[in-house]
Amino acid sequence: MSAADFYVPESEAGLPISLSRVGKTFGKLSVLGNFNLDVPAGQFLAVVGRSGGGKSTLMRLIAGLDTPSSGRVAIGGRTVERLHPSVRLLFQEARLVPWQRVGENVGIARGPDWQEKARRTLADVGLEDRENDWPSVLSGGQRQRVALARALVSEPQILLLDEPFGALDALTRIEMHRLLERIWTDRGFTTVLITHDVAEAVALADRVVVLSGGAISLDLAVDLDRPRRELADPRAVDLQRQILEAV
Amino acid sequence: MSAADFYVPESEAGLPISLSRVGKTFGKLSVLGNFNLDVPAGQFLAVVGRSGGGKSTLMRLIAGLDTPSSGRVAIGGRTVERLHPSVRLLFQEARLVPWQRVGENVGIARGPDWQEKARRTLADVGLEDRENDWPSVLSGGQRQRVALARALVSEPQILLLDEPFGALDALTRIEMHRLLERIWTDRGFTTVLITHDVAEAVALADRVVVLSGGAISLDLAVDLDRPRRELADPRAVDLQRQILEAV
Amino acid sequence: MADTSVAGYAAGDTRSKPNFKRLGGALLPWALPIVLLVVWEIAARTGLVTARLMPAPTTVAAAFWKSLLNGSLIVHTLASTQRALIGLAIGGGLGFIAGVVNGLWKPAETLLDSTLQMVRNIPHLALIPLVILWFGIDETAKIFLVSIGVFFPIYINTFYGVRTIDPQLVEMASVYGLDRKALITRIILPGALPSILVGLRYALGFMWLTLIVAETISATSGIGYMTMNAREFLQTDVVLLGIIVYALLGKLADVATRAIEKRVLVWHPAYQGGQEGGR
Amino acid sequence: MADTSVAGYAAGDTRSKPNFKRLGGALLPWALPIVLLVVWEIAARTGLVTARLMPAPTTVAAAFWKSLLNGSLIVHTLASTQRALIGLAIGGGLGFIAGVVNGLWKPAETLLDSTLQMVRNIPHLALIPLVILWFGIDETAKIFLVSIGVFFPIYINTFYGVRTIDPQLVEMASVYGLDRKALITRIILPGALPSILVGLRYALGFMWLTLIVAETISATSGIGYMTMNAREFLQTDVVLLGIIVYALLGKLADVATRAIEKRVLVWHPAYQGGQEGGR
Amino acid sequence: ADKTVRIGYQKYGTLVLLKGKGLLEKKLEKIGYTVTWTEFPAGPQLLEALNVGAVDFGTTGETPPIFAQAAGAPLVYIAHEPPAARGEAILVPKDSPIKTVADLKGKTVTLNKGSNVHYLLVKALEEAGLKYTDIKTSFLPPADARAAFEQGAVDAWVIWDPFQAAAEVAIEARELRNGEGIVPNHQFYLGAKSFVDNNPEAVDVVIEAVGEIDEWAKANTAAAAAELAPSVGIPEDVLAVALERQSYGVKAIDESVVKQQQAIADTFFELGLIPEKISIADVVRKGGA
Ligand SMILES: Nc1ncnc2c1ncn2[C@@H]1O[C@H](COP(=O)(O)OP(=O)(O)OP(=O)(O)O)[C@@H](O)[C@H]1O
Ligand SMILES: Nc1ncnc2c1ncn2[C@@H]1O[C@H](COP(=O)(O)OP(=O)(O)OP(=O)(O)O)[C@@H](O)[C@H]1O
Ligand SMILES: [Mg+2]
Ligand SMILES: [Mg+2]
Repeated sequence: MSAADFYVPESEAGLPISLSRVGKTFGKLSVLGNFNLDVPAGQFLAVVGRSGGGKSTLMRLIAGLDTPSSGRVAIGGRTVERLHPSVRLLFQEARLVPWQRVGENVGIARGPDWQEKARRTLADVGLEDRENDWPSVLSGGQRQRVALARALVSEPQILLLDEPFGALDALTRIEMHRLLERIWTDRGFTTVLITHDVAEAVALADRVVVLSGGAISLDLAVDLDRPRRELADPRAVDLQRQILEAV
Repeated sequence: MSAADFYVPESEAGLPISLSRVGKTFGKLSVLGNFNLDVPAGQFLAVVGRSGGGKSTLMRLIAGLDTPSSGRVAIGGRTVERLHPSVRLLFQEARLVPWQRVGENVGIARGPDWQEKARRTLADVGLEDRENDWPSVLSGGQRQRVALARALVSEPQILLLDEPFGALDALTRIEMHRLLERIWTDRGFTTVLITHDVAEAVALADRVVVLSGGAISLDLAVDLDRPRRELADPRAVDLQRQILEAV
Repeated sequence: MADTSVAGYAAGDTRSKPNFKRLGGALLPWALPIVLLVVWEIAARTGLVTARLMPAPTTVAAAFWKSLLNGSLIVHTLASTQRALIGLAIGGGLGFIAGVVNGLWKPAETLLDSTLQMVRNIPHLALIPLVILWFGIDETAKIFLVSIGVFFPIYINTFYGVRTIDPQLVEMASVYGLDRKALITRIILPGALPSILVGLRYALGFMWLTLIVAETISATSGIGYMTMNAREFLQTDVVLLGIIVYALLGKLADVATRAIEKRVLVWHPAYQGGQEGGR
Repeated sequence: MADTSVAGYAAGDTRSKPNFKRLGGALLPWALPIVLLVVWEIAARTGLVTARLMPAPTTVAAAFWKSLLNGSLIVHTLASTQRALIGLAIGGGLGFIAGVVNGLWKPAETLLDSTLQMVRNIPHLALIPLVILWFGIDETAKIFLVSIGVFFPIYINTFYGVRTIDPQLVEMASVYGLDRKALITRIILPGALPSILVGLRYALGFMWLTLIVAETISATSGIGYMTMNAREFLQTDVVLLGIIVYALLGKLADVATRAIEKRVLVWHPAYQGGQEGGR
Repeated sequence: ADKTVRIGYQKYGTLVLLKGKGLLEKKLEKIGYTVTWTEFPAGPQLLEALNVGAVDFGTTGETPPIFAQAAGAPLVYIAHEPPAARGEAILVPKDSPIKTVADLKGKTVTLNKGSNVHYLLVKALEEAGLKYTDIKTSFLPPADARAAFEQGAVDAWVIWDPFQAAAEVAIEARELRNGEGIVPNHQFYLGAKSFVDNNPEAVDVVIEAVGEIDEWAKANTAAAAAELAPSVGIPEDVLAVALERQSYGVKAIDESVVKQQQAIADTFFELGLIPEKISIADVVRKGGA
């Protein structure tokens, strides 16, 4: 039940995720109904959907933080019954530990060289000089970037990102896109990204699904070349339009 | 020192805000330096800037939640020394009261007919059926909309909005834009909106300022007709480009 | 799931549990006391402990039955309960007010808190001569002692609760124009409530603790009187009876506070264990 | 600003304060005790209260000086302090462990908590016969009593603190692969710390409270013994001296806990009053 | 020495003097015993310890052993000091209108429940022709009773030495009736049954030492007062009054003492203070010194 129980080789690529006929209800509220989704190992999937549509719930089910009311969630072929040791989830809220300094928050899981790694990743997200601050003095966007650094430093096989860039300005956001894309390309972990920004989805993902009414209303492959610098690419614009229509 | 100390006629339009040579430092960190800004009564101002640039700090100074290290903040000609009774601030975090139900959170200040008003505004933000839920079960975007409803129901003369739409999907966001624009047009309060979405700034504001290095690096009037339905308007696109360059 | 339940938070598992499990859950807390009683009974019966020094539970039960029949137990318990409740009302009320005022208003804290922290440390036993000088030997003296016994736990936990309210919520409420009264009743007190309830738990314990001291002052009724009197006359069975009555009153207080907690903290995840039925 | 400071949170005002204000702030908490002392002295001098029943502060000071000179005060205080600290270490340690285990592990809570809540309510005075039976009349008995006196406040507050940890943080830590040990040491204990420190405050008070009871069991030293002994012969000056020693020990405990709070809760807004220099 | 005599003592009486003089240690060493001393605030606590076997030998007034025996404590009467009837009395404040015991009718009297003075009160009322129910009683231990007495919360106080002497000296409390002629007021030496049975020679040595110290105290009351004052924590002059009223000369338990003690037990049974009749003669040490 902890990371220590498994040996997770650093270089191993991502794991596949599979949800079959998953339903999730809270009391009378049905959030997901008969939901099917297969994410191959190493894929970068973006999930788009209306507010309250069940995206965060989906993430919690994959991470094993919640159990489905029906159906089955599997990672690497095995049913998820508890937290999987190599899944990392960046929550929609930053969830920084208030009594740990920024650097300690990033290296929350410690491990060898954690300070050095935390410092490097903090520099990657543009917060190299805030390592020794308390989280409480950070701005909203800075908190979000600390949470991102924490997720990236943790060497996952599956990385779940729940609106990681929502509080960032356009330029910082693009820098973070590049950072994420670079690390993902290097390490090859499976990625699920929730975003409200359709352009962001198209710019980053291999595949975009639209969540609507508790099921997938659009499942779109994005086969543009990487790195994707040119956002005004007409193919990209067309994809964006398709997605927006499906939402 | 409460709202009860003043008589605030409902129909009165907004109040002007004026910051002159305002500086704000936290320890060694200088966030604002010699900052000047005049917002006439009833104006809709959008503030754009990098993450950590001091936007939220600016809002707190205007609201009187923090005192400037130097210079003067004034509302309606009078120096701000404490909370002004007719300023409302939507914080960057939702800040819902966990032990009050959604409806009670919206009508936090109570007052005559608060339940009816809360219900109506909840319907406006698309959460008419969540009135009796606890905030803890809401999704991120739903929480943000409850906070928005709470700000809109409070009949301010100055409304400060710190990234109110960050966690909303594109469609919900547009609905919220329309709602805000309608209420602002009706009531005429002075509005300051912080946003990272340049298109949003241009779509909503009379004027956009870019905060950079603790000062204003661009101050742009947006004199497009309202309501602004056509986002692809070439003038709008040009304004967006100018802003993005200044950030 | 396993990892989150490490801290006792039930996950949102909505599958229903069989009914006998619920019953077992209700009985389990009594397992330890019952095992202890059985061991004790066996030890007393087999002579492992001298029955005179440590009468068997059945002997104590007989004493219980006897004092129940002749009405003395009920008289004593009622007398004590009355003192306890009056003291709780007075001391708890004042402690609550002092906690709120000191928590909210810095000058009051500066002036009072330090003094209160000093007074808090004075054992009630040492105070008795002064209490008799000030209040005589009537009920007033006893109720005064209970009141100060109850005052401090309520005071400290109210103060702490008010102090540790999320400042972000206070800011928010102020910005939305809540006046002082609304701020206190709608934000500060509800936010301090979990801590105040912990204080109430302490207070209910202190109540009996002080009462036993108070009932050494010229009392002719009350379980404190009953127990201490029996102690002087070496009536171990009655002393044990007194101890068991205290324990049951403690259990009662515990059940009551839990019920209050469950009611007023419906919104609080830690107090509502999902389907598990709370604690 | 005014409205937020209503809850005592110093706003981020960075203007410097004059120095004499800081000094005044340090003295102000002593204002009330000093005023009380002066009033009392005057009342005793003018005969408003009978000096024999309520000796003037100067008389008490003389008693203090005398017992300081002949060394008895120091002997008594040291004897008590030693018992107090040993009891604190044992009872506090066990209470902490029980609080953590019951807070984290539901089966332990089900089995133990209810029983502990019952035992908690038993006054120490009533327990003395059993304590003598089990531990005799030596130091062990006294230390045992202090230990159970200290056990419960630490237990309750640790339990409460662990229970009310933000579940979101626990989730986060689990997802980021913290094992049980790391989760406890890095998330749960630091999060429970403010509450545990409140428990420590209680414990320090209880420590002396129980000790005075414990020192009625055949002791020949300790301030509890000194006070109760003087009480028997109505040597009010010595009784008052004892009360004042208790009050000062309480103040000491308070200062110590505040210092610890200030140190370990640097990150906590409510414990660091910004420029105001804390509380 | 591998055997120990564990002695419980109170703040007054001869055992404190014995401890102070260090006489007993020398005597017991010869027969292979060591001594430990434990102080108790009052008789009931001492017998509480004796009951559970934490103490072997001790001294109390008349009534605590009655209650202890009623509760089944394994104690035996070993010896006693001669009666000291003036060492307990009913006190009233110096300017009280109450002049005789008969005036107590309807008044509040405070006393320590079940102590020697409880018996004194019963006997004094009997003598004055009052019933026990004609007065109001309020039970307080000596410390609290003194406070209540001075504060005026009670009209009279039945108390023993040295509290009696302290009240007489410090606040000039007036003696309404002392024990003379109605009660004996013995001081008893008591032992745990098993200890007394198994260590007869040690018990004899202790009693012998008590006798010696008695002799000394009788002849040197002032010196004894000076010696005791610091440890008891009461002024020397008060203690001198108390010691002077005390009687000295330890004796084995004889028939008349048993009878007097039995009368107290029977009275307490009638008052409902003890649940059943007890027989003093059953717990008297047989064939001692
Ligand atoms: N624990 C819960 N109890 C009851 N209802 C819940 C709970 N958690 C989520 N919900 C409800 O389930 C629905 C889906 O929530 P979820 O957080 O998955 O939405 P989302 O797609 O992430 O939305 P957003 O984009 O606004 O974050 C919402 O209506 C929410 O109120
Ligand atoms: N109380 C404080 N103490 C110390 N530094 C602070 C404090 N509040 C804010 N800061 C710092 O001031 C800077 C500006 O913060 P602010 O919250 O105003 O940024 P922002 O423009 O709102 O950023 P974002 O878009 O990320 O929310 C940040 O670097 C932040 O760390
Ligand atoms: Mg979400
Ligand atoms: Mg901000």
